[in-house]
Amino acid sequence: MQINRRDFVKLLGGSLIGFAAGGVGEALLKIPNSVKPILYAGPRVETWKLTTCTKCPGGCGLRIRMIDDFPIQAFGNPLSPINEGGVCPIGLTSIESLYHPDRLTSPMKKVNGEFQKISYSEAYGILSQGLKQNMGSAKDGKAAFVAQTESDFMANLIREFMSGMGSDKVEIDNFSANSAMPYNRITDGRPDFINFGTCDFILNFGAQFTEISESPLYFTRAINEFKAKKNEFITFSPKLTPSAYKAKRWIPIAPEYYEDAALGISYVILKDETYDKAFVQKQFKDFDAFKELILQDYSPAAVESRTGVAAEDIVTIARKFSGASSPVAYFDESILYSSNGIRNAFAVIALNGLKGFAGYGKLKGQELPDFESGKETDKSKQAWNKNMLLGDNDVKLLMLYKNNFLFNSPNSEELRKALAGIPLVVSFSPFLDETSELANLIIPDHDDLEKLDAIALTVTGSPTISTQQPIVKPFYSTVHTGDVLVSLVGDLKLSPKWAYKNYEDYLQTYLKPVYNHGKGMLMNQKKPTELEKSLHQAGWQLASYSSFDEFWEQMLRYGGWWDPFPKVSEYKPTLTLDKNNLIADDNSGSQNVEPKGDSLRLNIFVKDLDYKGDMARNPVLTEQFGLDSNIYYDTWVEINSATATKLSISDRSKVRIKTAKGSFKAVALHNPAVMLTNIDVPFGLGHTVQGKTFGINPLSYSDNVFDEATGTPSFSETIAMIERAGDGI
Amino acid sequence: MKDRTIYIVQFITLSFVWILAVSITWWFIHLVIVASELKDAQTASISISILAVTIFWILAGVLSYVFFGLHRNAKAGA
Amino acid sequence: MAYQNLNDEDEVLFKPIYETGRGFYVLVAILVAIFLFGLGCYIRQLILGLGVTGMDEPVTWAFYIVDFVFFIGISHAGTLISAILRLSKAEWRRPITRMAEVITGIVLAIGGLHPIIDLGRPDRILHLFERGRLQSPLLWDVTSVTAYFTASTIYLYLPLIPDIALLRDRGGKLQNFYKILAWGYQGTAKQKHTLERAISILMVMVIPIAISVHTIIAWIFSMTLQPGWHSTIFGPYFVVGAIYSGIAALLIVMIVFRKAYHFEDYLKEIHFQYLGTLLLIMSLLWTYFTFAEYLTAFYGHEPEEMRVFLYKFTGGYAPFFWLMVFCNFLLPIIILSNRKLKKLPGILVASIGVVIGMWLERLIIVIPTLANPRLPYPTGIYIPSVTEISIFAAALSAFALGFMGFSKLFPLISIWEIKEGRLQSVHEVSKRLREYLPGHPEEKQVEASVKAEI
Amino acid sequence: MAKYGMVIDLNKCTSCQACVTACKLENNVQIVSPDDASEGRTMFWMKMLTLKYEGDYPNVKPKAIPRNCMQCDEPPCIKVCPVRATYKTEVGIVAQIYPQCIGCRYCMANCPYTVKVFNWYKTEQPKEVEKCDNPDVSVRPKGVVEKCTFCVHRLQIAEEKAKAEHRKLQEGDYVPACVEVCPAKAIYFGDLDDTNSDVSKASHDYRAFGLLEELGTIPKVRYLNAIE
Repeated sequence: MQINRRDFVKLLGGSLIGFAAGGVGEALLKIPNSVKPILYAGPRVETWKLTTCTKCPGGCGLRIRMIDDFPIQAFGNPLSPINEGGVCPIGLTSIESLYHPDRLTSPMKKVNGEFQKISYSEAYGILSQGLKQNMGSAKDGKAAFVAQTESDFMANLIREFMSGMGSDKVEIDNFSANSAMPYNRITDGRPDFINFGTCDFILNFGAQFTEISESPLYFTRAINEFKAKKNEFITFSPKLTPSAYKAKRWIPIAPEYYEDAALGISYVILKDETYDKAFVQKQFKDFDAFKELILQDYSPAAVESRTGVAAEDIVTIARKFSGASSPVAYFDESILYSSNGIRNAFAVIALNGLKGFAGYGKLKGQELPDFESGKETDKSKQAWNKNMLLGDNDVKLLMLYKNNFLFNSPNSEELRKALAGIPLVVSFSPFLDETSELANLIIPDHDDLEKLDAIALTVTGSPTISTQQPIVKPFYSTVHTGDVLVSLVGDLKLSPKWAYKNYEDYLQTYLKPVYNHGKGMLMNQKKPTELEKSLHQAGWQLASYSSFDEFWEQMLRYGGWWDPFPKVSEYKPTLTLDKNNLIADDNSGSQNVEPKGDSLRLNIFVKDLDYKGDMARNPVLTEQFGLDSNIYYDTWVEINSATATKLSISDRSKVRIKTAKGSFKAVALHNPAVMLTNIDVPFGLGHTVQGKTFGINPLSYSDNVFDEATGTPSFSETIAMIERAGDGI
Repeated sequence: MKDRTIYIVQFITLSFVWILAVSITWWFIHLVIVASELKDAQTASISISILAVTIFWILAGVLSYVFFGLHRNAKAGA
Repeated sequence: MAYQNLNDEDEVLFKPIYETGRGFYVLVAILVAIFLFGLGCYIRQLILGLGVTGMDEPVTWAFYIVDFVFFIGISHAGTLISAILRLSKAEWRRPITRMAEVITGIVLAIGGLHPIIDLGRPDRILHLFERGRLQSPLLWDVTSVTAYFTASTIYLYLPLIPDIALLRDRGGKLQNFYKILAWGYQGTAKQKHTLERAISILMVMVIPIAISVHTIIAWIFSMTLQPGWHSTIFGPYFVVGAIYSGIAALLIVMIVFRKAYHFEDYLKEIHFQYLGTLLLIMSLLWTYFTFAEYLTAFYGHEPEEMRVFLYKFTGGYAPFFWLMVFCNFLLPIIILSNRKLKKLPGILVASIGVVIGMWLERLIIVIPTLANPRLPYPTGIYIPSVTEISIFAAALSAFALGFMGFSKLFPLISIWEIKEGRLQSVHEVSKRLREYLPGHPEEKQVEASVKAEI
Repeated sequence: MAKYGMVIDLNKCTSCQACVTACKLENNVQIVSPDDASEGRTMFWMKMLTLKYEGDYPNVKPKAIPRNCMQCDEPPCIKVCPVRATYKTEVGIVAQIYPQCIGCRYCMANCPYTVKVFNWYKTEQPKEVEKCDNPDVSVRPKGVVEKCTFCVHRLQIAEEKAKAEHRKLQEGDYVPACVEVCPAKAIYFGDLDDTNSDVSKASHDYRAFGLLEELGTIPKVRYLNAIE
């Protein structure tokens, strides 16, 4: 073939065009690598699934948006009676832990200080071997269990498991159980809910209703409804939290003095004789001694001199309290965060007692699972807590479930040593944290989206059981801790009548009574109408299921069950309070410390974004943590502008804070709402594992002060000095 | 270089100014059309364009005036 | 080709074009190094994004915009001053105008690039042409800077033609280059007339364009709603500042090149005295504007305005503000109103002070407003990064390089204008002066006094 | 045409910041590196902002507002944009065109509310967040300005859905993510021109105010003062 010049040019031109087109085409169609997996992942089918958030005791319904069966977003379930479609930052980000690169993917054993992956059967073997060796009788418990779970069912399982192991060394950090503890000590149980609808005056002792409470989402709505009726609430707290500034008034006070404030108010009520005399005579054990004690020690003037709360304010508040038709003094777990926490709670209960517990409701006539059995056992004797690991040489096996107490407790150094002395430490945490890092064996739990659980809640006044269904199949070789415990009880024959196959089975037996009594409804329809209400009262069933299996299947699918029309009766408990409950034991000694001179009180505050101390794993929340202060990924210290001026500390300058345990640097922030005697440091930063080390954990600089009864650390009884940090930023 | 080449090069350089002026005019017309599409302030757009376009045309004109003036009035034979 | 001494009267003006010392090369090497470092920093910024700068929120405009305003301000040195001096027939302008015009050309090119350096997406610059919106002050700015650049380049070029012709006629290096640029100029009377006419048209045109450029830059700020920017006097205030910094920059350049190229005979003490007086006047004018600007803000006492005001007077930017007041007000007034200090070294110090002070003024206008948004966001203090500083240094060295490069191609002092002055002006001025005066003084008497003046 | 607006009831708002999180996740807003964050380059389309502290200690109260883009009816940002990378849609939403933006940041300088944020670097989300990226919203490239768009992609989805169901868009079909998740139901959203809508009624409440209204920007996000 002969190619002449013309052809050659044509050929050249053609190939050039082809080349150009190819190149350009490729450039046009070039898809960045970051987009490719999204584009080619699948048919992109959008589905929604309902489940429950178990990150806090609130039990909000979640609506999970899934693309090709992978969860990508979480929203609130509008049909859930608890959150009615709303959801908090923690709930919104709750799916991110599923994809977290730091998740533990399989059971691990520590060999020569290094973790080695092992099979589940091997891990199970080691654990059951250890348990066999450490079974014991009630008193010299060789096994201990420290857990943190908001699911009462899981908590109960752990208690049953441990009682089978013959040990009562169980601590379960559970917001509602902790709040109930003081009631269990001096009354016949706790009221199941507060009827905000009938209350007309609330005295709030340190509770962070809308942020950290038994159900922040429910309380947010309840407080707004309460305020919409022009009712007042007053908050006593060491920091101006949202619950304090949403209140009519904020009374700044250190947590140790809640007791004094409550009893000071009682003093005025007793003097005015405006208390509920009939109730007091009948239900108050040894009322006269109580009255004598109050009148002796808690005059408003005396309270003012101790606490700094103006006597005038105490008198006004007391008169408002006694004048209201159904007032309530409210507290929750946070009242325990001080050396006299339990006495604080007793004082508040006593104050309520003076008004006959008006405003409280108690659910009656419900065939609900008996969640209280575990708590009842704490009633008479001292509950065990993790601080008792110190100096306890009996414990040979410690089990940990999601409780990162080496981060959440000021005595972490001592606890760390105690842990080192325990031959077998088993962790069920799905992540490596400060505490599980020290374990010898880790059997990681599923992520929340992979597991089955349920949360029972009565705080709204409508008993609710929110169920968490497995949204996705487990990504890794993790095991549901409930399943492990259920099969351990069976295999080791820890309980004589044990017939459960797995955790699902265990849950179902608890929920059968709910099905059997036929009341309530699933979360698959809107709030019942008046017609439906009357039908229901006439004996009709709201529910749409006809067998337990159907009930169970639908319950998982719709995210739970609730009873919109519970039988409610007024709660009039018997108070076994005597004056000894309100006086500190001499040997424990009143820890009340007052800053003198230039020293200030180091008040550690907990933000709603991180009330469990595990926020650092969550990049979204960690960033948002600094939004208020505009100090990101670092610790700041809030100081009252007046105090700061006195100490010549300028806004946003570096300061050094010195406590008995050492000193740390932070950025000072002026804030007109900080107590004059306080410096406020946020809790949540300063992790040493999880790869995200920024900021300071203020607890490691605070004194080892605990509530003597519950072992809850005090967050505000450390004296600190603050000074300008000379050597720059 | 030959005088002829030099003249051509000079002429090309000069024509750049005209290209600039013409393209700026064209650009401004385009911008005014865009402004009307986007419902922007019309009077402002038009008055700015008129001002700018005039300036560039005058500049190009002055330069051409000099160019041709210099060449026309050169000494013969130089 | 080596330098030939043709024993021209103004031989010293030709000399730098043909003779280059070793110091020159050393300096060029240093400047090129600085420039390349800056260029490298910019390329890094292109690749990584604007994150490499020290800008943050809310200080989203910082060094680059400050430098932009500053450089465009300096550019008023030239064309505007030379046009005004030419228009007012100030005879002492002759050795000055060229340098002034060169400053304008180079600095405009550098300054005009700064907004592009500041862009987050310089690759999308064509969007300005495709979907530009004339109602945005940024487009006004693009237009006016382009127009000013074109006009001032032409205004630099036209008076250069006779000098290029001189260079062409001397023979030697770059024959063809000069031949092309000379446009066939031979100095005939008609050619001269054509040229002069064109120059006088441009002279008139350039003044409003120059004023509009800086007014529009001021409007970029004052068209916003931000406290400290939203001010009616910003246009004239910026223009005054621009001329002020321009004169200072011109003085520095003149003093430096007088020393380097031995122009002592051309740039005499009297030129510096005159320009120094002009600098003093501009200093007072600038002070007046500054005072008026801040007094109204202070007297009005709007909370948002006051936040910016106090940030400048007592807050984070107080050191810069008071340094600016010192550099722009106290220093030039002390030096320039004192007969003993108003000598070359004094004028140099004052000029450098003014240039620094004017840069600070731009800084103080741009950043405190952004650092104090209307809503109470917590903000820190803006600290420039290495990238921004080195790009600024690169811009300065590019300016120096450009100027030095120009001096190696063309005479820095307009030779034909000097010659013209020597041949015609003495006579012309004496004639003109006679016309000013009452009665009919003797010609010789006036000529003597004119000579004394020049 | 509807004119979408928002009213935030500060009496109900508890500063829980759920809107902040929801916005961040819904719109794939970048989580910047700790270094960048300390330089003040965090990106929040919705932000909690403490305007001031009212009263003297101890009777002191912060006035905190959730602050997103005010979606001004007379937006200063649009006026100055040289390339029309920001414009007002026919339903009144001030939208951004990311591929058009040249990154001059003039709009940021002219926004009296300082709501716009800039992509200083290329977006690199942490892995666990990236997996949860919302596929409805593009991830912005480096060097462009972004801000709250009233979740305009939700409007598109709602419109398409309504069209497929042969009906008109109803109130509640389209709400931004922050409105959907608000635990206190403190955010009203809807058509301001529809006199029957909750949002329109709320915007005429005696407690209603707009942020920096005096500038004449006519913000379509309004607030209801807390009742004292």
